[in-house]
Amino acid sequence: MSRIGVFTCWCGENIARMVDVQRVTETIAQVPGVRVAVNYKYMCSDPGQASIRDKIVEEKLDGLVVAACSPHMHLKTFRRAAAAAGLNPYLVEMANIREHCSWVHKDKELATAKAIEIIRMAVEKVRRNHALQPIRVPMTKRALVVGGGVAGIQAALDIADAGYEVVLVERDPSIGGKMAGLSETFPTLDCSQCILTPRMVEVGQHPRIKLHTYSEVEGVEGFVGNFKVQIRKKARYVDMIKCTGCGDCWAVCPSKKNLSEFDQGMGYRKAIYIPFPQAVPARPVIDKEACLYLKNGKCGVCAKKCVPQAINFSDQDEVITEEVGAVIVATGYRLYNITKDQDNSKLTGYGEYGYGLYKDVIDGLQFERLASASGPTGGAIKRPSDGAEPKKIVFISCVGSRDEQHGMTYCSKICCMYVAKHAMLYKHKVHDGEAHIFYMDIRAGGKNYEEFVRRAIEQDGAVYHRGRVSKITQENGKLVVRGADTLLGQPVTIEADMVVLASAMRPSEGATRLAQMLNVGVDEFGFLSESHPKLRPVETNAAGVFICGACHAPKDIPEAVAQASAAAGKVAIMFANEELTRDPEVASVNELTCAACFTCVRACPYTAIEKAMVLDGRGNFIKNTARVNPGLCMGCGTCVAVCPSKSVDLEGFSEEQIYSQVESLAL
Amino acid sequence: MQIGYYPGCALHGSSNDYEMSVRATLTALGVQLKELDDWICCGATAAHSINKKLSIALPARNLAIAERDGYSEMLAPCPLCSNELMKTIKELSDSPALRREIAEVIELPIEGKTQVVNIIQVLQMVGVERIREAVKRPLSEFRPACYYGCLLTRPAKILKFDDPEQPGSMEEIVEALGAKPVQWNYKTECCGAGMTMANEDTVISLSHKILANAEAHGANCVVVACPMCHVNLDMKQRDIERRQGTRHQLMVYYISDLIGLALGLGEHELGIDRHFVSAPLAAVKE
Amino acid sequence: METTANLIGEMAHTAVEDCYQCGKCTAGCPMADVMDLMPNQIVRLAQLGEEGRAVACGAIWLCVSCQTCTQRCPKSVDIAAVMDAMRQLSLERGTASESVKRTIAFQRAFLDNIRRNGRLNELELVGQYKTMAFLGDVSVPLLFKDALLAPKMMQRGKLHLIGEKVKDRGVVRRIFDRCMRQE
Amino acid sequence: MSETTDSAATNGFEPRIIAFVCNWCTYLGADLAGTNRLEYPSNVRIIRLPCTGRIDFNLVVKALEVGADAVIISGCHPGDCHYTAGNYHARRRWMLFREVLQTLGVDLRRIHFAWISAAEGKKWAQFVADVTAQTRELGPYNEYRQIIEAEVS
Repeated sequence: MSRIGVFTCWCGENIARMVDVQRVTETIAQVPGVRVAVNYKYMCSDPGQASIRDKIVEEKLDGLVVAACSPHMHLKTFRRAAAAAGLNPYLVEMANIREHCSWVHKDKELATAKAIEIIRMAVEKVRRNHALQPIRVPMTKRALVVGGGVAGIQAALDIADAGYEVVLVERDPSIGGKMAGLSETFPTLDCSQCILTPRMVEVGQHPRIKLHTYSEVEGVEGFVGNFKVQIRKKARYVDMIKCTGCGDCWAVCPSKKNLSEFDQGMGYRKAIYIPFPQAVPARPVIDKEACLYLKNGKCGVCAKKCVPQAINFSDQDEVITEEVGAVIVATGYRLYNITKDQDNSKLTGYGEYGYGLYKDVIDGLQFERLASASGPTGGAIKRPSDGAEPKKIVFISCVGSRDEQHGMTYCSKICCMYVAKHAMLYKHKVHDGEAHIFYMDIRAGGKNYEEFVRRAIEQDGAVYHRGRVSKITQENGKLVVRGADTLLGQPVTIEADMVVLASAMRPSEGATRLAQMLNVGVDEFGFLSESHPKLRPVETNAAGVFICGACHAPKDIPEAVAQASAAAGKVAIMFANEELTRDPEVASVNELTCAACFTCVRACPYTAIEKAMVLDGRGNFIKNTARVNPGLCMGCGTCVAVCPSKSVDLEGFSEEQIYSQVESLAL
Repeated sequence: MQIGYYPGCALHGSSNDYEMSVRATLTALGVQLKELDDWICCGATAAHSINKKLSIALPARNLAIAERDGYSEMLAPCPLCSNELMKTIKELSDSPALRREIAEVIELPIEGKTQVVNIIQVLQMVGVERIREAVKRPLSEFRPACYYGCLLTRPAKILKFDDPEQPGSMEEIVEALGAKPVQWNYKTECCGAGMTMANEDTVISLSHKILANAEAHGANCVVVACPMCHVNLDMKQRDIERRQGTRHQLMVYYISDLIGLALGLGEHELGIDRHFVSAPLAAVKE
Repeated sequence: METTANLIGEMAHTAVEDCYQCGKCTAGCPMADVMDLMPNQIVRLAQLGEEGRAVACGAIWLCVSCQTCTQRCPKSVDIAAVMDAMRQLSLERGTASESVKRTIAFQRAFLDNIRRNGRLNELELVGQYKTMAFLGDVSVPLLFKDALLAPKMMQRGKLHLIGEKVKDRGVVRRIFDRCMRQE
Repeated sequence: MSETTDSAATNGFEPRIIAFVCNWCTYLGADLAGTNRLEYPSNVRIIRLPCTGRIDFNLVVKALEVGADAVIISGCHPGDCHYTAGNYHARRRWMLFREVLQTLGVDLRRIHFAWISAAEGKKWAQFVADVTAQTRELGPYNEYRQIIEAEVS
């Protein structure tokens, strides 16, 4: 470049007071390649920008340095000005002689000398800038939401209401997730289904939401803007179109004694069933493990009974492909399995609590079903063993949480609240009952949360014991709970009729596999990692992939919903543009010199570099190489630094540019 | 199969009935016990209560002898002994410095590479299937409550044997003998072990609870693998009955006793006639 | 600054500072009902470097070392080892309370028995213990509390007048001397 | 401090210091120092990079070559990297590189690593002041030129 313009700003007195702008201008004018050097009171003002535009045209400038404030302040401004005058905006650099010079020095001589060097560096850099065009990636304005719990439902509705198509994939036969099975929700005690089912219906009827229930994501190809997602639709044995959901089939099904997943194994369902009355879609599935016909060809009464002939015993799994531009993961949580059969050898379970051994030791979600009006007991608190009404219940917090020996080190966050809620619900239903809670700390940080817990104690008479429980045994019909009251400094033994364990929240099964498909990181517990803990809480390091709800960390409903809307907002912002435009200051590989060691591939935090092949015109293999996907590169330059053969470079911060900046400082 | 054998003081003292039964049964199963040459006491609770170094040195001396004589595995039927031995192995493997220091103290080189096993682990080596096949007299009338006590499975991090809260290895074995073990709650509760002297009342009530719970769950005998458990449940059973004003009359067998009986060995050679309680098995109420 | 919390922690090779006072050790302790200080309180004192109170209590001598606390501690604190450390410290400082002198006397007698024979000689232990206990009521230890037991044991061949001795008793004595000297 | 800066300019040795800083933390920290008018010695020349992960440590050598008496490398605090992990990469590679420099006989007191966030204008000003003062103590880095000559000959 030989026609560089340098425009030095006084910034009123801010720069001029401490930097001799006149001398600066004269000195810089001498630098080879500098065509014009001028100074002006306010470069960022309209007349200032106008003068820049004019000079660009008059002098046919091919490079621009504005010596003024921080680029974080005005680089965009001046690049726009340049573009307006027909100069490629990426041929503009700024020299920061205000924040980094005039404002921090008191000696005009030194400040002026420094300003000159700062500007010279910028001149040497801009000399080596390239005209760049913003990278445009066409995108499919269609979102995939994985997981049909409350978070997934919220995200899907928000995106659909914003006017974009949504594909919602749910593993179970119905959407609704864990929330659909809850009784009443803290801190307001409103009925969970009453607030959730209307949203479920909305999803089911929304013209822009395509629902795949009883389906799982099996593979993901492509990248931001253009994902191809393989989805396995599990054989349902029921024709969704023909079926009217009348219910004749499950009415006649003879296979009765199948534990209901929805009722947490506390109730039974038929072999052909809908998980719960308000299920969306209101279409049954056949459990092929339980169906007599599918097991041994006998029965088939449901098919005989079905008027529209929707039963199809020869149904097969089907893998379909959906094209989407963005993905939201909302796969939610599962509870720590308190018995010893664990997916993770570290999680040895709680043999001392006898869960699975004593029928009346249950977990939190099971209690929700007992307390739920739609539950197996119709909302009456009856213990599983004999259906008797328990007169004394012990609730135990932190089962699996905050326990490095048997469980997870983290706090599951919601247990303190739902334990208080359980005690409350129980006391509301069983007035002469006793509710005892063993806890370590009460963590009730949230709007109206502390008040809620106090209400459980002060108004409903829940008895809190500060200590863990060591052992539960069963003696003559009672569950003998041996705990401690560390405030009294003594052991406590309570003979209870039922025990409820508040077991830890863990990421749901398969979340890690899904994360791998999407190139999203997971932490040591399998929770998906956000891109930045404070500033990018729903983004991930995989461009176009967002997370919300309990797949990210233990969360209650309000948090999950808020996060879901945030993720949906991010997707809507993305889709609001014609196409994906990305900053062109990204890395690129010199494929001829690339030694194909793929160090960069491993170093890239955005999996933006892939292993590729160089082919000749006829498509014959020449060599392996690394290749940057400009659609994914965020321009951090780590690859440049790690490349042993110096085959990667970064536009805007190229090796050549940086080195010339350093060299310009040579004495 | 040949294996090193560390009897420990109890089995050579007042619990010699346990040794008789271990020897007789294992011999019948084709396991040769090679008693450790000139073994010394493991120090028991007294050592680790009074002097840490001693509580490492005494077991270490035995481990060093085992190493010297080339035993890769060594049976210690007393859980207290095996606990002390295995804790020592852990300490030694954690610190080379300690290894050197202790070697000086015990006048023998020591690495701690001999594996210490309890009686049940030896039976598992023999193989539950082989035991099942060897049964001559199925114990169909036995409804044992398998009692593991504390030190057989705890601390799991060091012993790495069975599940410390819901163990099942003894049940698996007695089932192979044709017995029907009962499901009960006190499998791993402590009987008070050697606390008799300091606080006998507690020991009495703990042991009583254990016997009572076994009966409540339909057991007609108790099976143990620990001399201290046997002392508290068998030898002191009369005392318990007197103090609690109850009547248990519950046979307390060593795990090796039951196998021996099933293999057709006599009560005398198994030392069962040395037990304090001798009562007929209560008829089983189905 | 070297806190005494580390003293117990180091003696017991466990991180007492990790304890968050959940009380599970106390809840599961078979002896807690008769202890004057609860296991979690003893760990707390160790944390605060105030083990002075702990080494004078009776509880540390009631601990049966059944390992239930250590097994179940959610923070992997080896409470049983803390109890051992407290016992050793209370001997070093001679702070053991009257009520436990008997227990200590017995354990010393036990070790002395081992020191001289290499193996336990139960009958001899009784004698030694009696002389060492020097208490008004000499209650017979361990197995023989019930006076009726001893003869029954004899007749069942469970008690031997002449106990076993190891061949190389010299080395046993030297081991004891070397360890005790370290105290 | 202003004293030393001003007077030192006329008499005595004034070190040249080159700083490689990341765009998202330290560069903004330096901006903040400006906005708050926190004065510091004028000896430092800042070169803006997207991330410390971008720093190829040959740049450090280059800087010394062109006559820098000290070099500053500063980026986001661990865990706060705008690009999640760039600063970790930088730190890891720096560990390897410093050994190389040591064997080459480079005086590591001439090279300063720091984590300075966008909120730490004060820390930046102080850091530059300290490095400047320290380098004044050390005097000009002529040894380095000698090393180069040794390498060449």
